[in-house]
Amino acid sequence: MSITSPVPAGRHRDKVRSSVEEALEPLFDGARIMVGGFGLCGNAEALIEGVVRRGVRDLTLISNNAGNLGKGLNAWLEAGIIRRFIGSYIGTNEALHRAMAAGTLEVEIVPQGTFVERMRAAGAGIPAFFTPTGVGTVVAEGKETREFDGRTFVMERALSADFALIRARRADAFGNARFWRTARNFSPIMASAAHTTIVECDELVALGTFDPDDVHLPGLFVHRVLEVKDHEDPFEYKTTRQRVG
Amino acid sequence: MSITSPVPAGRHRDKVRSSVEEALEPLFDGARIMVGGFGLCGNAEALIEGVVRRGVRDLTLISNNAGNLGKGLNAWLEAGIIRRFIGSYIGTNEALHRAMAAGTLEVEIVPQGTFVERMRAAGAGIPAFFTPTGVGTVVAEGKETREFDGRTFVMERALSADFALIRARRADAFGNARFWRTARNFSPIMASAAHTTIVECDELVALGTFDPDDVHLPGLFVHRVLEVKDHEDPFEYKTTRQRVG
Amino acid sequence: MAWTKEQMAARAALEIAPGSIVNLGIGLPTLVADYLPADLGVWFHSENGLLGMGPFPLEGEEDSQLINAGKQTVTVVPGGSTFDSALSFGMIRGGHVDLAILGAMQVGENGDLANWAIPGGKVMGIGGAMDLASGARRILVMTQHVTNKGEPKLVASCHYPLTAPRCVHRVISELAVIDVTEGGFSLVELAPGVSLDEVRSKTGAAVRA
Amino acid sequence: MAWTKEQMAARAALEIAPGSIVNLGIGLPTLVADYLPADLGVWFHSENGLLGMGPFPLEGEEDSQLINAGKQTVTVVPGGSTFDSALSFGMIRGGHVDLAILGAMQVGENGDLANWAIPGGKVMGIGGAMDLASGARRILVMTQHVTNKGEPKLVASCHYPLTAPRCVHRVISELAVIDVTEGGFSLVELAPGVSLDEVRSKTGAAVRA
Repeated sequence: MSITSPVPAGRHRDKVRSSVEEALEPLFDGARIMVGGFGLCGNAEALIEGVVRRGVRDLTLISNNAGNLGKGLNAWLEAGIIRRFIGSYIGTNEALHRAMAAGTLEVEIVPQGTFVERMRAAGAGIPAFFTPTGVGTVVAEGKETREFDGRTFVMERALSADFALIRARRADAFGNARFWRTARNFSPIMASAAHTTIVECDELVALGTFDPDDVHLPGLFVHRVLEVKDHEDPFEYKTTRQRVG
Repeated sequence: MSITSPVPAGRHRDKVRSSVEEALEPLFDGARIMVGGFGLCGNAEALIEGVVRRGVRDLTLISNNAGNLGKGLNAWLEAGIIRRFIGSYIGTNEALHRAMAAGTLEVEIVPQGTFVERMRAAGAGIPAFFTPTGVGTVVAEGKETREFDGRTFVMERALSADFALIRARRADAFGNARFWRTARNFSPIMASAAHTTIVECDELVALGTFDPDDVHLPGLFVHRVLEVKDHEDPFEYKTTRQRVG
Repeated sequence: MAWTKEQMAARAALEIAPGSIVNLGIGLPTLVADYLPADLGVWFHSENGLLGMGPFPLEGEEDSQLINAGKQTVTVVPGGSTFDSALSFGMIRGGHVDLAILGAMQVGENGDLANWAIPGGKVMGIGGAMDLASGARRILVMTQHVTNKGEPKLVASCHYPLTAPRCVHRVISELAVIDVTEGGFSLVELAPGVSLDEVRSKTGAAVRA
Repeated sequence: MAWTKEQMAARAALEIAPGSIVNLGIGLPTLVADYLPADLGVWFHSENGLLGMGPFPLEGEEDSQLINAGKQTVTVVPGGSTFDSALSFGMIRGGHVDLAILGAMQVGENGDLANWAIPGGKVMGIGGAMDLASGARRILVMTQHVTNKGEPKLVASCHYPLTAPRCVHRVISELAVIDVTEGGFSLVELAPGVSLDEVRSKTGAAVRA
């Protein structure tokens, strides 16, 4: 028997990469890149730094924030490699305010729930959905609105990307990953919405280490895995309470 | 200071119930009830039996299957308490085939992915979404279709319920729950889509037993919790392989 | 005498029903948690993916990966859970959060809320504000009654960009507690020593008493 | 000589790329797993919420809460994971499943698939068939070439209710491997001893060779 149209090998074996450079090899100019994390919490720090060295430009950055306090994704802003930013919050991000003021960056600000739901939709094969968020505000301007059961909703479109750069606490060679506490945030959703998902983990573990019931991100959504043992894990605002007694 | 319009007490304390009867007390005739489980796997067996004794009728049952082999939800069909069934699969369910043939039951068959996505939408405040599933088939008849990026999709509406009856392996007093293996299936999604979610667990554990990262169903989606120590957990098809060597 | 910020927080705490799910906005609303009896059975939701948020950690116990929506280090109480942002905002949009306490730049007498942008000012972003304002079951606003320049924040009609229309149920300022009703602003109570006239003079719309 | 079911399964196994995600439909397609080299790096997805499905369990090791979409007891391989049905169908609809091998009642020469209902027959339900047929990246059909009554299952146009339009890429029957192309059915290979004439006589549409 011969197969006349052999299927190409799938992307779900040999995912482990040994360097940031190797992990980021498929990036290209003009790529749309999702980066997980809420502020500086849960950032893929080594991959973020690596992208600047990689030398790609004209990127669309899709991330809730774009760094802060000169850290994290601020490096991309300072390197001038972002053409467009899609996210939900700017706040005290001076690097972002400067880039916006300089007119070197297009910025699309999206309500945070809509932001993540659009990515979840992309990952789940849903091209569009209706949400109450943003109705009667600038967010709904130019978009289709519609009544269901007497309430008005706005139609939002799926948001996908070429790459997702994800930070996990632990991952295995198939790309199954677990996150720690609130470092999970957008990461598993972005992994589902990107063509190529690259996971940077603190610890690479053997297949079978995770209980099947406790995999936060099934490896099916992951295409490249890199172990990075040391992370800065910066605090954005270190707040404490007094010890009583 | 006085509060002139005091807010009513919330539903998120004192959730633990000590009997099936007490857990099912709020049910009413004509209720829409979601029941978790894939076939007989992951059924809330005690609650399902209890509903028949509870004496409510004209129910809408929303469940992937409606029992099988005379077990599980077959009891509701045999008691004649279901007026309408919304699910995805009938298969060899003779009780359901009989009820359909007798004309005593309205049946709405939905593709399984659309079924769960409609419930997920209800739980997540999304009134409608577009999906490729069912386009060009009877499923899309009478529904709005629409092109996005050159492909046709059908609009589906959210599916909610008055109650969800859910089986978990372990739960705590807030209703945080964990499931075992493929018994998870529709259950956490149904819990989010129902006004009142009642969880039947094999084991009630102390608050704080679960690692925060490993809660499959946050207690926010749960309103009543009941411990039921003994379950039949029937096999639908017990298949095995030969031991080699 | 107008309420201090702490007194405003204590007053807002009385709005929280036992056994409810509450999201506290960044800034002033964050203070409210300190004024809740421990046995109230209230669960704090933080939209970055945390239910059962506890107080700030003790010094030396901070975890950079356990933060609230204001990016401050927090703790998680027994029974708390973490989850991804899609589920977290599903909780909000799906009506599973009973109460959100939010800050405001302007509140309209029809309940419109503006709290994310000032025309001509720096854009700070939207974050979770629009989802909370349109998704939580009840919206309580905590705000100073007037701006730093003395302009009313409770107005006949918001001219700042809206966060969500007709969403605010009640406002707590340093001067008064005011409901948004079909007929506009309606006084619920005055801070001690504050007169209705003072409230009216500092409000940009009629206040029924 | 036509292929046996086992030979069909072995032939279908050759269609599975190393390192791919595969969903096997209920019935005939289930057999395919037995013919895959262990080191192929293939992950089986079962739409009831399991990725990394392993073989049937040994006797005495069955778990009623670990089943496949056919409700048969199965196992989970190291690196496997379980999840809820919303995520499971998100995987399917979102194009994360590389290949689905499905049964068929009819396949149209334009790639239409009918595999869930016969007009006038008992309705068995839809299950995950429509999601798989419209969501998986590649659809391989495994089917007997004709019905029990000898009627062709590969037809010019399906008259049974469709599962999904224009979704089938390739068909493996006991007689042949046939592609669906722009120009209709196109022969890929014949089972040993089966003639093109036999295939053509048992097919309800033209078969290009």
